Amino acid sequence: MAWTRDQMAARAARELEDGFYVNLGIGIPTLVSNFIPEGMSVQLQSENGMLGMGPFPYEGEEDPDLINAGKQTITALPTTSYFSSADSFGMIRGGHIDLSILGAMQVAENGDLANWMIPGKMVKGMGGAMDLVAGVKRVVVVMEHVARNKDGTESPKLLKACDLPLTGTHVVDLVITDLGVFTIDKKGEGGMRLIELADGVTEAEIRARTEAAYTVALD
Amino acid sequence: MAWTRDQMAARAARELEDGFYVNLGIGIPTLVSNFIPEGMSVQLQSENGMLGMGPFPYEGEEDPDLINAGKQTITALPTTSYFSSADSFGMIRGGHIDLSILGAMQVAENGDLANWMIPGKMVKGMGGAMDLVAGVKRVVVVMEHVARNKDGTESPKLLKACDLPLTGTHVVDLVITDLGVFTIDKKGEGGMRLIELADGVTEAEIRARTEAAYTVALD
Amino acid sequence: MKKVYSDATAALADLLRDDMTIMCGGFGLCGIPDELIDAVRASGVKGLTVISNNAGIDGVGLGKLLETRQVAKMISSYVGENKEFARQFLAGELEIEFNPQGTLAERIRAGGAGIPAFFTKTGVGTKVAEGKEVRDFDGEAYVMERGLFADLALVHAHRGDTEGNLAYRMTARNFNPMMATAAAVTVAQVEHLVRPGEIEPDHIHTPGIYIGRIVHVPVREKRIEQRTTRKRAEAAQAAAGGGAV
Amino acid sequence: MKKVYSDATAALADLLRDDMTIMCGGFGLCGIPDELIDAVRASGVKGLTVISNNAGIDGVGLGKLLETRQVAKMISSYVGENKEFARQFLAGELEIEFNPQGTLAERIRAGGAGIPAFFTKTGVGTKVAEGKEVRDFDGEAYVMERGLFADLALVHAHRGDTEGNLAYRMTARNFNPMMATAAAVTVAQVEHLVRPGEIEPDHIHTPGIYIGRIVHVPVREKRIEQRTTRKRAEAAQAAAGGGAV
Repeated sequence: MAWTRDQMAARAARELEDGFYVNLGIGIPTLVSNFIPEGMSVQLQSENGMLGMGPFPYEGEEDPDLINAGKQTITALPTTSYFSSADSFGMIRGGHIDLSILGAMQVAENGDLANWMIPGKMVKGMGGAMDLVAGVKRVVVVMEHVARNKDGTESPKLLKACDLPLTGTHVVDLVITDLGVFTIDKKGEGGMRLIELADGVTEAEIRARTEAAYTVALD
Repeated sequence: MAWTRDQMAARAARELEDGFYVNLGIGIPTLVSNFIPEGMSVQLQSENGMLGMGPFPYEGEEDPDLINAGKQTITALPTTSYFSSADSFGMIRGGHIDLSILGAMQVAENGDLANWMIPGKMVKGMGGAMDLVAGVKRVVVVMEHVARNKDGTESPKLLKACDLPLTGTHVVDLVITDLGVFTIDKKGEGGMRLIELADGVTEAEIRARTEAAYTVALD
Repeated sequence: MKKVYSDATAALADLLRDDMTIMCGGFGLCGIPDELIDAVRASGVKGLTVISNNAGIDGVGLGKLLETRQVAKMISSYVGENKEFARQFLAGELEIEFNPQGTLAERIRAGGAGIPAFFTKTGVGTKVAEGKEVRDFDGEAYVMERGLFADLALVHAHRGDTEGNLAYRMTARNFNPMMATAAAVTVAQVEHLVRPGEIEPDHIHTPGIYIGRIVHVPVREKRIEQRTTRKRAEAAQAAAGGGAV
Repeated sequence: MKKVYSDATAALADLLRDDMTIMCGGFGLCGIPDELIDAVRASGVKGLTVISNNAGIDGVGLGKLLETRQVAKMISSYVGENKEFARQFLAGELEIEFNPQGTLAERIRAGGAGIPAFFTKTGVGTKVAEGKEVRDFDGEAYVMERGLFADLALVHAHRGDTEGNLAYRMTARNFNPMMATAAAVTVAQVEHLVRPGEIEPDHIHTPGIYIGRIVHVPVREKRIEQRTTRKRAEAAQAAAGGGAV
């Protein structure tokens, strides 16, 4: 038993607050927009130059001039504004975005994050990930708890230290996996702390599949 | 005999070229706009955030939202665009303005310029002058050849070295005074060169009223 | 999230405190948040550091805060139009830090954009560069300037929607857009308050994310500092004869 | 000063040379100056350094210059969508310098604004900071990044007037405004060419001073990289039940 992608997204949505400006990464983070509580004002930023991102367009209504950072066609809302890439990343780097929810390959117990390159494989580039983790007020990672290798084995993704090239150091505040939720005291000495278990998951199971040291503070 | 203010402005206007973007300072430089040759496209920049500055408004048509850097009411043209102060000085600092014509208290033979403060007097501030002289491609100074003191004596303004606090170092390309015109090799070793005499002015008169060393290269 | 406040006093009530740093938009008297300034004056807070290109004129704009001695320090590029300013400065009652106008604008933009420092040619070899790092890049000398960030920014816009999206008008834009980005809280005074969607999204100059609070202040009278005009006769003459050198 | 050229080939004819550096606007295939890219391809210039957030896709946008091996180096943030790119890179035929997207955008803005270097938090402690100065400001580490300036910038806009004033549309704005400012010559491809005054001066995104040449290229077909849609039925369902966690 573990959380589904939708359950992980729903858990991530509990980090939202009324009036928040939020940047969602590709994959599970994108699903978070489906779980914004009714009546809560949350504006989504797309780092290619848009605030107030709407849902996908109806078929036949796609506009090539209106895409998100994943290059997907999207729509505007009454609250929408457009701006340049420089202004967009000024917004990100300047700490004006309240929350960034993104995926990761590895997270270390000190808050280090790796999600952009695997040595020996073709590197596609970091896009806006380094800017987001360095600039946004609060960074939430949503990812599978372990990586599944081609030979059927699994590798932990919550590590003592990342061995992949870093996207940022001391940047992650919260990690949501299919097995549970961890806080990280990224700037302090508090380390990583397990605060929630996914439905039907035991602390023993998490311990077995986690390399990082963590304390336990379940409700 | 010497040039009038209008004659100085007219001489400065000969530095204009078709397609130029130009910033004009307060005083005589402002008069240069009256001497833009017919059919020549010259767009005036106002550093408070406007390109394509038009003439003063007709009486009764002043708009408080439309002023120049001297805080005077002005008008727009079909070519006009507005932008922020940061964008305006990005334009200036980035070297996109072709020509700046401004006044000065002192100019040194190496191109140093002083025009913003007199020690012991109330300082009003440099405004945009330091940005303009550092950033604009070509800097033309229009000023009286000498300063008239309260006791009736006069002090040279073209000096070996400025003694007033500097606005910029190695920045002036051309000086137009009521007595003549000088070029300055601001980045090189060529020094200051007298290239024109005002109507009825002799080289001897200029020499007597100039402290700076200069060579003579009259046509 | 309700950003709209009934008036300037309500919008600023819990934000003001002694010795805080306030950015104030405007160039001369053009595009100044005058009603917000009035509310700062009425609050009586003092010891303020005010970052503003100019210092208003006597009895108008920031001039009002000078009259009441609420300002301890100004960071500005030009303050020439204010007699009370001159008096306080010469009496040593007021500190002033002059910045070149473009450096001031860029320092504010940098502060809002998470850039703690940048290099510029402006001011190299002058008093402005004293005590600052000067460094060569590609054979040219540049001085390092720091970003600016305030506790509070007060801005003025022509139109604003209830989401905080702003659009400025003509040269009343000036320092307002950067200042809106460079403070812990930004309060906007808008001449026209509209619903979200009424400002075309391509025409929004300041996205709502930067605006914490917004106050609708319909225009009464805007002051003009230098009323300069031409006469119709002159204009006709200029059009007929004008242009030739 | 006539800025308007009859077509892309004419506009670029005397500007192109081997080994030059070209900035190219756009994000993915959105807001790319495709006709100008075609003209670069047709010219046959090679050894190019291209500064662009992405590298197009196979056979579209900058992908066309990769096919013909005209590009020696890319400065980009993400190049994931291009097989030919991957092939050339892995074969050592193509150099790539990855920049974080925001750092790339800011480096270009800095280049255009006369700022040779600035500090940013982005990339501190990562490969991006290797070999660069890292410095503490107020207890936090920042890396120094340099401004970028090109020989030529190619940009795309929705509307442009004959003076070179440009207005972009929606997210097709992206890197175009900064790139327009950061090159010795900028050439703009516009979908609609209008007379000066037809674009409201408060709505101009790029003032004409930055645009050296302009080409009118009416829209034929714009490519979409990821066509994502929702069905009307789904939407109705979402509207009825949606929102609750």
